Amino acid sequence: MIDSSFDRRDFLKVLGWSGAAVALGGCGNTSIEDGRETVVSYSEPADYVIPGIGVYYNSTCAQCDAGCSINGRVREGRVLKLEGNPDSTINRGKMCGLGQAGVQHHYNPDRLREPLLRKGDQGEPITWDKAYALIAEKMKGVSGEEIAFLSGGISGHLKALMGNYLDSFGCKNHFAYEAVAPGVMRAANKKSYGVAMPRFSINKAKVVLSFGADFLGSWVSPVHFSQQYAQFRKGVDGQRGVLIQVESKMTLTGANADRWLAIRPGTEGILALGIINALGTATGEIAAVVKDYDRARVSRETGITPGQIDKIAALLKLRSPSLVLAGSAAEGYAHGSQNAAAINLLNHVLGNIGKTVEACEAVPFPQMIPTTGNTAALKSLNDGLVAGKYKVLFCYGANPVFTAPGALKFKENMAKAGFKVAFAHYLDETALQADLVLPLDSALEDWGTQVPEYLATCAQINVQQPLMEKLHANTRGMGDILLDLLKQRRADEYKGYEDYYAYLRTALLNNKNALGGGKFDDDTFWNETLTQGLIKLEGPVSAVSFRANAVGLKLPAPAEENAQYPLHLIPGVTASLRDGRHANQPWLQESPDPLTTIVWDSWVEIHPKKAAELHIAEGDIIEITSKTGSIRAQAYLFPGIHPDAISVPLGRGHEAMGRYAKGYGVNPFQIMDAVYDRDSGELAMHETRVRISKTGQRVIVVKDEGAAGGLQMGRKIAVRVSTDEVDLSEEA
Amino acid sequence: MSVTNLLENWAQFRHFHPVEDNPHDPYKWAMSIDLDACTGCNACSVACYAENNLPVVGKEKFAHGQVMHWMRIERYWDEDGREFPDQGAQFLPMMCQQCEAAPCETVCPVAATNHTPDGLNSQIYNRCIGSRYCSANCPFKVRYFNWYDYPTTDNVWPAEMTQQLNPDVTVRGKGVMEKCTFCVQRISAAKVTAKGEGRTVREGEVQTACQQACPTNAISFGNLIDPEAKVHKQWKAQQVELDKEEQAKDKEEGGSDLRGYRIFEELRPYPSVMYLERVRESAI
Amino acid sequence: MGVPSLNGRKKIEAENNYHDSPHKNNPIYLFGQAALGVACDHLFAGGVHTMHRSLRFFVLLVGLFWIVGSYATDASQAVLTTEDSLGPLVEQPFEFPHNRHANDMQIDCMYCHTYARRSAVAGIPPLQKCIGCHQSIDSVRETPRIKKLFEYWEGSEDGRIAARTPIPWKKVHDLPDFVRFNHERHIKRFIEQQNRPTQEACGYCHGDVKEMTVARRNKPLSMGWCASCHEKDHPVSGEGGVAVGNQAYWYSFQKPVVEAADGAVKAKGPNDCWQCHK
Amino acid sequence: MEKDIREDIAWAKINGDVLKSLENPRRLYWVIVFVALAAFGVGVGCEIYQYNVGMGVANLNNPQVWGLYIATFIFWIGMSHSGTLLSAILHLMHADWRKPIYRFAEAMTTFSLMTAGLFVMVHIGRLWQVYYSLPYPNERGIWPNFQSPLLWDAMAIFTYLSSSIIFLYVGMIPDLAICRDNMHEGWRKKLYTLLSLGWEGTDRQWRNFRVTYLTVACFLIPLAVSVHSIVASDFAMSQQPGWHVTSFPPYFVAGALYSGCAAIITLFIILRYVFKFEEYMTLPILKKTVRLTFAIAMVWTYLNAVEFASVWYSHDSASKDVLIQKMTGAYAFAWWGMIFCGSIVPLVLAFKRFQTNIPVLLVVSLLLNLGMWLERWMIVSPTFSHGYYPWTWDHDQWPSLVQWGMVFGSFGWFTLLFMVFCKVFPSVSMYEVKEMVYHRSLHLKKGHKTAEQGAH
Repeated sequence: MIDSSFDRRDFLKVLGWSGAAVALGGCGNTSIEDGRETVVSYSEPADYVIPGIGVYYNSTCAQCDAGCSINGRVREGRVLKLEGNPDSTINRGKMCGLGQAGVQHHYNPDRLREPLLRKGDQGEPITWDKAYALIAEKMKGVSGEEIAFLSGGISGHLKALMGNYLDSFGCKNHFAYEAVAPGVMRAANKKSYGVAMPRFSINKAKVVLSFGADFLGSWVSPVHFSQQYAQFRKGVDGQRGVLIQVESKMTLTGANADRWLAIRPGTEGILALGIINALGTATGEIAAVVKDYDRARVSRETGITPGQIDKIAALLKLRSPSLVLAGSAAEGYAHGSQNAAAINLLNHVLGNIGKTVEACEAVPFPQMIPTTGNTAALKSLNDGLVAGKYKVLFCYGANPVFTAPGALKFKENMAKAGFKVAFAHYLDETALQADLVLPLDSALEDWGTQVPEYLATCAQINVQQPLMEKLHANTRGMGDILLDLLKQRRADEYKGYEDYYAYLRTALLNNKNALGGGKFDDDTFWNETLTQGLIKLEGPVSAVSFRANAVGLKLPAPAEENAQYPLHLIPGVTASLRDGRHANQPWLQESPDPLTTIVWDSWVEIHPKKAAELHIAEGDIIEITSKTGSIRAQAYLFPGIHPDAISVPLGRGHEAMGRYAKGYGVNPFQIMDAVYDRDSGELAMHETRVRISKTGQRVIVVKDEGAAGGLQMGRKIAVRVSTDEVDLSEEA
Repeated sequence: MSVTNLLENWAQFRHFHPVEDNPHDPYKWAMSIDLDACTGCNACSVACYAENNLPVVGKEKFAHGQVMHWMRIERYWDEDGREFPDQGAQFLPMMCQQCEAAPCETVCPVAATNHTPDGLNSQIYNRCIGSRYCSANCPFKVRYFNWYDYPTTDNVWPAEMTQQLNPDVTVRGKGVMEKCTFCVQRISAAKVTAKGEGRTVREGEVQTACQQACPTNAISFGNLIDPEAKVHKQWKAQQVELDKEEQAKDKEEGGSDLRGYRIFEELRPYPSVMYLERVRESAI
Repeated sequence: MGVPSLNGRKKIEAENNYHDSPHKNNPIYLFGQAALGVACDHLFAGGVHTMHRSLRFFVLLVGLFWIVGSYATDASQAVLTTEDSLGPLVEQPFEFPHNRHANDMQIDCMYCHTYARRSAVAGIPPLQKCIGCHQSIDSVRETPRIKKLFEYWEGSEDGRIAARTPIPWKKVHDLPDFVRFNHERHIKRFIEQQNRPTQEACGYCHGDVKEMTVARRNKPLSMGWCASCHEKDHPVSGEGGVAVGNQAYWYSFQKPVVEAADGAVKAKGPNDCWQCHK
Repeated sequence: MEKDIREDIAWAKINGDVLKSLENPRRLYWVIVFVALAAFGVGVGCEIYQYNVGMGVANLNNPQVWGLYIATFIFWIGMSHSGTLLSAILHLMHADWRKPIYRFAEAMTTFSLMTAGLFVMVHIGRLWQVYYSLPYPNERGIWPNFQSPLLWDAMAIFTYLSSSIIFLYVGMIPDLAICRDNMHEGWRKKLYTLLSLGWEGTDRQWRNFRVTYLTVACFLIPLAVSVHSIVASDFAMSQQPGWHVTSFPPYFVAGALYSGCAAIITLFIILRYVFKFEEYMTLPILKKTVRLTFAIAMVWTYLNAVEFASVWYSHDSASKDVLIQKMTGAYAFAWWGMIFCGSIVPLVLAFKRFQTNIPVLLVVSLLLNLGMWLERWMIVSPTFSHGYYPWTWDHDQWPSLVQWGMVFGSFGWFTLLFMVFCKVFPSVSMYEVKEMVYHRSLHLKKGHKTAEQGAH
């Protein structure tokens, strides 16, 4: 019997470039092209492999941590396009733009091709054996405390392997860092609900009150929430869901709200308490907490009119269940935890807990449960580096040199580490600082398992498998590398595994019964798993109940005027670029930002009123100065932002990484102050205060929006009606 | 036959769209897009790049308005001068409307764009000479011209990226007009399969790339004359008729609680794409 | 020069004193005069009828253009049905003898070209296929071609060819990239529905392969050539869409079929550019 | 009033003067030819660049897909009309003052058509496939699209070009004979000998000649009108705001005659000086031309007003927007420039003292042509940058240097052809001038007679 993996490999072998290469000839002059192009056939194809017919393989999207299952179209051994995998409860066959661009990560011309060793400021190609030898040598006699491993959020078997590798040194310094992560919310939720990430059932809510949670764009699991949003709009038992978004800078979600409210930055919690007060249903200590938050004060402090507060309260009373979400905009302050707590309290008062904020299952394998990335980790790592604690620093799945707030001076501190190893796809800012750079396989040519942090309806383990053979002979999967490194330490334990593939296969097959494959023999189960692309499980359900006592919940008064730095800097998290790790994918650079339609560059969102005060026009190059530093970017007059705030999108402004990323836009991380949330120690992303000044230069803003500036000029193009004008009943 | 053909059968050559006397049969591909569901996330647009070998033109050319996105998401603001757009923005996915009486078809000097029996507005790249009259006459401006030879332009398709190109779709060279095709490569694949099994294409067999990607299912695509098709049902529910330039909705009495409309109906291109108005809550 | 007179023509003659001008015997001049002479007899005959004559002359010209034009366009139909046009001789890794397999051995085309009936592209038989048989045919095992074949399977001694290397055949029948041709459909129609012999059906486009060693194109594979078949015996059924209201055949030279039954007008052949163009 | 021409010019002198123009023009001639050559070179350079790199270098974009190429194309087509007006229409009207100037006017027609033709080529995205647009028997078995105004254009222009060449040639035969007879041996003599088809000026030949000439003239006039109407229908037949106007064809024709007459004035002045034609291209003739121009200018102004009014009072808000944007938007300078040059400047021509003032007329005529060129641009571009669909309204509608270079080059090409023609062929019709002089003198005699009778 042929080893099933073998004919897979053969199948994945790339056929002649025929299709594409010649297609580039395009529709030039018409001619029959006999004998110009080579058609390479298979040598031993599996019988289901037919040239000219696409075969679909399931895997897992690695563009973000949401864990959408994908379905790659493979033809002649080349993966052409990614679709969503309908079996996944997370994305149900759908996909976002970021995910679509995954193929461009795989085929990216700027990917690293071989291990590089630092020689001066040059990287010199070396063999893997030398690289491994070097690592072994450097690790000799290094104690666990002197090793630091920085990674992004990590889960599945990779997490297990990494854990074991660090164990082998008795090292505890694993820092899971995500520059853009709902860290504060996790902490606050843990406090109030006992669960860091409960299940938010938008589709069951009749009203969603979101404090800056961009769940359609970039928050937690956007594709999943978008689907829920669609159901929510179609209506919960016949009643169309109402979305109210409260935030200082309009996000994609805000742009889709029935009512978008521009709130003074940082006063989200106050409004939440104000609404509880206005609801008037609260009793006991809660009532005590909110009693001084009468609408007059709240309105004064938040800038939301009393009328609006009443309307919201009324609507929430009227339509139940509802759902209140605390997003990054609410969290991003020194008092972020209190904001989140206040918002969770509102959920409690509205009785949503158990209805729309639900218990969720967990994957029954603790060692595979995701270690979610946060920004507190970065701080502790940075402190360690400052103290010069680390002799060896590993860096995987994160680009701290790019994403660390300028105030941390991470780049300089990183230099203090003795030997720096970066596992990278591109020669990005961090890799450039490393002494040894190891090139990784792309997600479409690597094996792996992944457990999403946010589980939709059931626990599930996502399987990642190659959709085509390696593009570059000399790259390796992170799993393979860790395995090889482990072999250096615990040879006897791991020598049995030829490669990460073998390791995974054995690992999964060992738990066959637990994974619900009891009735299958190994090969069947394995092939079944690969075909599915994911394993659905029954997991332990961690109950959600409101347990925080409201007492001690106090909110600071809104930040007072700062004469020197009058404006709040709001880092914009866009759905396509996020923290910028995928900035080198041209589709993402060229797909216009949904709200400003700007491409290939950064911009400063500023409210027209403010702009008028400062005589700023669209395209003016603005200098933004904070305590930490200053950047320059083009101004874009944007009505969806609070006049006291400006916003610059994250993700652009790379100084390295590749031809599509380098030199496009600016990087607002550079001017961020290092302010932390008091309770959770997370970085307070919204606390940076800035002043702006015109530089006198002006450019033409490169955007899709035409000269009409997004007005319809009285033509009937995109039409909107209010609910009382339409009858939605017969549509459902 | 030729010249005589032209003379003798002139009456048949002259034709009108939409054709009441011989309706499309058995296919009429159409779309309906629910603007209330559309969140403007751009997934459809990127999916289109992936499926149809669209070139990434880069910042310079984008600045000159030479971008090639077949599917573009438009973002509109309210025209009342309020301080904040407190009802959010309005998003509109705009692609070739596959008009039944397409203004582009009649003006092309070489007949490179014309109407197919299943109601698509075909664009034949290798026949196109690049007079750009079609684009000039398109009310929606959804036709995109290859201002440069993108296959040979730097950093559009570096060697590695050529492997991602979809072999079912021509890569367009310099001087050719192109536009959304309703993913015709998928349609004809499905038709071949169906024909092989001696049946017609069923609902759900063909999905356009944008529809497939759309996380909120805002886009539905299908065969308008197939009673099973979602598109058919939606058009019916909204009482929008392909070959009318005035719909029930536009009538004073009754129609007002419908949401379906087609853009520039008054110009009589009879688009094959129906939009459903965006709805916003009046209680808040 | 001479005295001004009032007679314009005389004056000019006097001016130009034709009669003793030296160019009388200049050939170009004579030619010129001849040319004019010809025209004169038709046109410049003078008198009252001139107008009509000249008009008649124009009508004559226009008519001539029309006739020539329409004849030419009709004649061009002949081009469409060109039988043969030999393609270039394509250099292959080694000379595969189609004649041995298809003719002497009488192997069905689709035994090797197995993808043709299942896919748009016919593909190339996998190496496995060749080896599968030739492993057990010792008679020819040592012939150079088979040796070469096995080099691809087992790898060559000099190691230039690794084991299991697919043979880099060159494409012989290669349509332009904007054309969509579907083998499956044609095989279904001719072989499965009409039960034509495989070699005949494939031969329509690939010629008489069983007479060739290395395959060589001997049909034009041009649009007109494709259409010539489709238009000849392929009236589009209702299934293919109603012709009227579809522009495509409007541009075609072909006369549409009028079905006696319902008088409905159907196009001939593919009446949708997108059926073959992508 | 002053005479159009002295009736006592000896015919020998007429021949002599005109034939001299083939030999020794003033130095300015060579300057002009050189400049024209340079300009044409620039144009060619731009085209080579654009052909190789792509239309993008012209900074055309979506929606601005046409730009200056089409605008200038219409301009040249328009330019061609007045030639026909002078040579054919006035011929039928027996306005004999046209005689000294119609020849170069007709030449102008032919060459500006040739120039216009170039722009079709320059504009096409895939020049190498342009033959697809011809209805020729082809192996694919398909026709071009007979519905497309562009196709009508191609045919109309081709017909017009060929017939005006015939007209120009036929009209020259007697003069060619004269050249033949008076030219010393050499390539020129051979050329004239061949072209003059053995003309001897017999009665029979003259009769036939006149009839033929008349016929072609009759054939040409409806053609001229139709050609520009068809060019107009490129726009009128389309659906775009600002184009979809019924009055476009007459409007275009008027504009065409207008720019043509202006051009004739310019060339009149130049030729008059360069080839020393002071005696034939006299100021009174110039004055008549100027008056004609003035009349046409007013007609054009009127039709302009009609067009604006019809847009303004229509319910078509889109085209109204376009009009408003032309007046107030980014194009305002060009649009008002057109109004100024097209409708205000010609008022100068109303004053007698300017009607014969060469420097003023030179400037004015150039301004008029500038105005007419702007008009064409204002027809083409604003509709693109401000069409039906607000989202695609253009913020980058300005032509690149490549486009300007090509426009520049086209003037070079035209001037080059024209100047070479005037050097090689008699640009003043000798035999017709003689007739003119002859008739005038007859008339004069009659005048004397009556005077004498009066004395008795």
